Amino acid sequence: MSDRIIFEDVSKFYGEILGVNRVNLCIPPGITSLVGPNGSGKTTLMNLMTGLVQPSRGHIEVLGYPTDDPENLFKFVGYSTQFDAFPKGLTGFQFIYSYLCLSGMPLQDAERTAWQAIERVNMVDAASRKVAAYSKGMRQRIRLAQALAHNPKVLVLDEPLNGLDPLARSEMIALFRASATEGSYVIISSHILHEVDVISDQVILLSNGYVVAEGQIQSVRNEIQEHPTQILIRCDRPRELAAKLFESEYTIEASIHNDGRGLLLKTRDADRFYLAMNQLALNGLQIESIAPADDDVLSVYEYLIGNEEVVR
Amino acid sequence: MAVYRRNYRPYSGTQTREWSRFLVLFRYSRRNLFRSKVQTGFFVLCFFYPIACLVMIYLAHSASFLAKLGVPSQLISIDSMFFFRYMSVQGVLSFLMTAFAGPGLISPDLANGALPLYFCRPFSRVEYVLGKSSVLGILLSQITLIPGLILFTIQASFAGASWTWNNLWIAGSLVVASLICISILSLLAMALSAWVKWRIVAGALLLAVMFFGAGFAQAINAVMHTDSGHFVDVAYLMAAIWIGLFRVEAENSITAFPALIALLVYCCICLWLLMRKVRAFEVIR
Amino acid sequence: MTQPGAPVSESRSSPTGVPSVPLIELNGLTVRFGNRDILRGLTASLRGRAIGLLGPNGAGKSTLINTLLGFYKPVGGSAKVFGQDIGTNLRNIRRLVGYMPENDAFVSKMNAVSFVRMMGELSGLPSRVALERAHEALFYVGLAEARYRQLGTYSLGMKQLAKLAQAIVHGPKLLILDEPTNGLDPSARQRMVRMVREIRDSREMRIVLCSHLLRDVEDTCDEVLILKGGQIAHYSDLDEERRSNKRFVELEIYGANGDFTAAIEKLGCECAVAANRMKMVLADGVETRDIFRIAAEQQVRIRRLNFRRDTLEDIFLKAMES
Amino acid sequence: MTRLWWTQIKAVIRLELKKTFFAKRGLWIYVVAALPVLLFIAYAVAMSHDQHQTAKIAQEGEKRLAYQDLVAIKSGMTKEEVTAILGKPPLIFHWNERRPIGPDSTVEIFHEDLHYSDGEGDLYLGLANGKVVSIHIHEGYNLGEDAVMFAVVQFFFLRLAIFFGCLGIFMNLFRGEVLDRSLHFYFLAPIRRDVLMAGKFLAGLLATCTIFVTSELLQSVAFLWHFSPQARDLYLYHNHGLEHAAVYVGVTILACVGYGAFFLVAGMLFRNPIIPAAAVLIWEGINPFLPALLKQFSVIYYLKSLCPVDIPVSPGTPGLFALLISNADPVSPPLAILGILVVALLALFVSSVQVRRMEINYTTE
Repeated sequence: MSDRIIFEDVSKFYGEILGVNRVNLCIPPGITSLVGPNGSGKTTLMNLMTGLVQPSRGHIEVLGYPTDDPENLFKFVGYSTQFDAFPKGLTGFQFIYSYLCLSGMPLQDAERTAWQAIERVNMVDAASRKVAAYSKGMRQRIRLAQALAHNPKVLVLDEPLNGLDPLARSEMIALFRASATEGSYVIISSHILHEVDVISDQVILLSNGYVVAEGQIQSVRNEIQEHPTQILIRCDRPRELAAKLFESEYTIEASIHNDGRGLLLKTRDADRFYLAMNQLALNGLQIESIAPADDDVLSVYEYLIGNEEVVR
Repeated sequence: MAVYRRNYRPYSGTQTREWSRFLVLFRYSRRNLFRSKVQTGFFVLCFFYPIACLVMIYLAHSASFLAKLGVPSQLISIDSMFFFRYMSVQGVLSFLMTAFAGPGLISPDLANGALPLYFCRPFSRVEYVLGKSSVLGILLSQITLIPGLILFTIQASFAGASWTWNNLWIAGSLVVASLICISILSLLAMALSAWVKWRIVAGALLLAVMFFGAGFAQAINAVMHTDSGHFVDVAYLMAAIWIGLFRVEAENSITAFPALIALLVYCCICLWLLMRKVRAFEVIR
Repeated sequence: MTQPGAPVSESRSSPTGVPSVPLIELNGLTVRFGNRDILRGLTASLRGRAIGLLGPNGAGKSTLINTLLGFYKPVGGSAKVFGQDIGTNLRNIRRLVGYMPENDAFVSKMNAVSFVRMMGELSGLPSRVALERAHEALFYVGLAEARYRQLGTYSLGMKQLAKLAQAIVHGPKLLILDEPTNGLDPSARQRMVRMVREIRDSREMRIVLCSHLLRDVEDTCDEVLILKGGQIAHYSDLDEERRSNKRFVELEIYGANGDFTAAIEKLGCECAVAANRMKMVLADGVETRDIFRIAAEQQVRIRRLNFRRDTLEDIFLKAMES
Repeated sequence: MTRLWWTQIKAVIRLELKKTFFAKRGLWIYVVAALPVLLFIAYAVAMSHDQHQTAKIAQEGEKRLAYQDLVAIKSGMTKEEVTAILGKPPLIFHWNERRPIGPDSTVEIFHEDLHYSDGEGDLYLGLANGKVVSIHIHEGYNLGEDAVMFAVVQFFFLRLAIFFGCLGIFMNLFRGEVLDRSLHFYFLAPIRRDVLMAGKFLAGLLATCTIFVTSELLQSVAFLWHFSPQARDLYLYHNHGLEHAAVYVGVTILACVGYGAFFLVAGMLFRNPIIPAAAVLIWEGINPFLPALLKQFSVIYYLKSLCPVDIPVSPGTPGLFALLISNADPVSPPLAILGILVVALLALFVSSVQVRRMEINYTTE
């Protein structure tokens, strides 16, 4: 009886097409983000861990349960898919309600729980309208409600923020946070890296069906030795600063911004630079901003997966 | 020595005429149609009977040859009955052709939500329908109308002026008959495919409408001891009109005029369906 | 022959690039489905080169766009695009507009070239020109290699690009983008944003962009129109908004203890600390230099220091509260 | 455990019924089911109208007539002789005709049409210049032949309507969901796949049975509407009318079970419903010509065996039916029922295996 989501070198092929290949994962509680280009196997991974597809090879265990046993699995797993379609002719409420009924819940409990779920994604006023008439964001939210409805321990969310407006985004993120701190497993796939940066405890980078990296962003970033840390400094006299910086041996490269008010520094030892920076700042340099340019998911993404063309 | 960056270029050149825009749709849809081998094969198949007719016409006018064969020359007589038979055979073929080619015209556009892309341009719904239906129109007239007229002219050239003069009305009936056939078939096909946005099912539905209509017509007649059941049978109605047009003796319990009215009603229903479905966005309340 | 040039020459006339005739003019525009009012008497005149259309779900963004394109008929009020009324000369407006819808839209049995070409011809290009421009457009959006493949086989991102290509093929004067970066992966998104910015700066096209990703709007647009519940909640010029409060400083510091904060507060700046992040308001007379001095004294490493600008997010949130 | 399953099945059924009964795309099934009913209603109306007419004529005649009076009239009789037998005609038309008898000379002919009735049948007499030239006796509608006709139509209904109805509904259960990309919704619930399938099947069954049984019953009612009570009783109780109706209902249900199971499997195995549908239709079409062993594996074979009135393929029945109602060697009813159930169970077993290894990947059409 493990308390992890475990992939033991799992492969999935659709006919000849590669879904994911030789994946070994052990996902702990907290918010885990799946990041990767389209068709890199994020959705396949999620379908695998919810048993919507079965692996061609290898073995998957979700908190100790096999994935080919929906009756038990979905007692503690909730999955909000990317498929933007619903059973015909249902209202938002009926959608959640009937889902809960399917699990054999007594009707009045189901009704109560459904309303609770709908409140959590605040769709109450729209709940009695047909899903067909919903906007993209509303559909997205009602799907989330369906995944959340039975308070699952494992939440699998495929692009949950897609098509949500900024307010809803922050609400949802708060929601995920909350359930993560309660010790449940939230697995999210997203394309919006600056959000991933903020919300996720650990990331899994996928590319062409392979896991290229997993773990906390910082540690992943530090793993990548070949790329020195980049720091962006905006100040009034960047050339002077550059000249000074070049005196120290940990500076590898420094380039001046086109507007002449910025300096991009590549250094082998960030910490020593920061200390030195304090000194430099003292002698008459007007510093507007300092920011590490590449410690976020975006840069990790670009280093590992690369800014490959959309056309594959 | 120069460096050219490829970037966006505005356009302020000439524009094509407004009225000719629907022909664009016509061209492209037609090209798609004939991409399928089966389609092309079937299209060729549709010309076997006209060729046979051609041969018959030739034989009918080479009495000596017939004599050699020992066939009495009046066996083959090229008259309105001949053209009526031609029309009915080609009519069946063109129906099959419609069931095959028709649904593919509109339903993919609806299924893939392409309509907004058409209608955000200076291009109206009417033009859209016009363009799409013109594909079927031309296709079917290539099967029915054009070969028919060719046969008629050949026959005329063989038979001489007097025959031509006396039988000119046959040409007229040919035109009218095939126009009726074409319009009802293409409208039916398009309306159905716009209604169920799924190509294959639309095709099946077209067949169903025909056969179920025929069956139900018989049921009605059997139960009610009447003949008016045939009004739900499109094929029968068409036949009725043709019989009227070609002035042939064939047993048919409906006269041409009421049949024509019925067909017109069906056409209107189809058009209404079409116009309800062909929109940029369906407003869901 | 039509004259797509007319309103544009006006837009060129003014040196600032802001034309005399407003791009879009709404007065009292009202749209209703059944008994639900989707747009309630919008009144505005938009002049920007790239206008961001923001708002929560169901605020009526898409409805507004569809109404401008004449897909929905307003029950009240009127709207003008390039000074042409959507009621009376819709055809002229459509001649000047390129539209990229939100949901995916394509013709499955066609390859990209003939698809874009057909769309070009439908909006009036002569066949040869259309072919030429179709290729150009596809190159431009970056579907170069894939442009002979059938659209049915395209991935989501590629379909988006194809949609963009068909929207610009006929050289419109106004490009309407409904959620263009929706579902694109990071690299594709960056590319799309870059492209939109290029188009904007090329000054050949005005842009109306409707998106939920504030980051994208901020990167591409110079004006924002924020809708809420079918009404205009806010309309403003982004650059001006950004030129406000310069005194907020955000820090990310390592190796610090209570003393650092204490020292900062001794300077007379009130500050809020969360983990190793720190927000403060510089008291007047205090400069960043002072912060660095304290850092130097206490061997604190400042990983991040910047003046917080009034970002679009704040604007948006403000608009929502109002 | 099983109690949980039952509650789940009930939930599935509730959900499905909402979809099957009120789905726009399911509308045509109602139409198909309603058409024969409308037909028979029309029939009833027309018949009763005619009878009313006949009765009225009989009333207005000055004598009460019997059938033999009507047949007593021979052609060549004068008008006086006719009135002597039948009394003054209640209804009479007359007109003049001038018929050419030479190049330039014509002759005037005085026509009269007389209409008598004995309350059941009608007698139409045509007189020319006072002499009977044409006699046409129109028999009243007798229930016997109409009953056969009724059976024929019902059989036709059974064959086609139920076939296509089940096709529409049961194909939708899984294939339809896949096409709508909404099947995953069910697979995400904590419910065994085969329980889910059972639920869906029962829902489909409920829907089809309700629709078609109602239609059957309405047809019978409409058909018997205009007959006189005693005629009705005769038909119902002495002419096995009632049991026939009952049997038809039973057969309808069995048909739904058989075809339902069949199309459930087909919907899981094939991407395109038309192909299996056509295959089945052909298979059942050629069924009469199949060797006995193969016959066992079709639904219609048993249905035919169950149908009460084996319809005489009289020249009267239209060609289409004649083809449909030919039945070579029937099996005994219990065997037939068993057969259908076996076929159904077989199909259900296959689909339960299939559903357990079904995977969600909606490929773009």
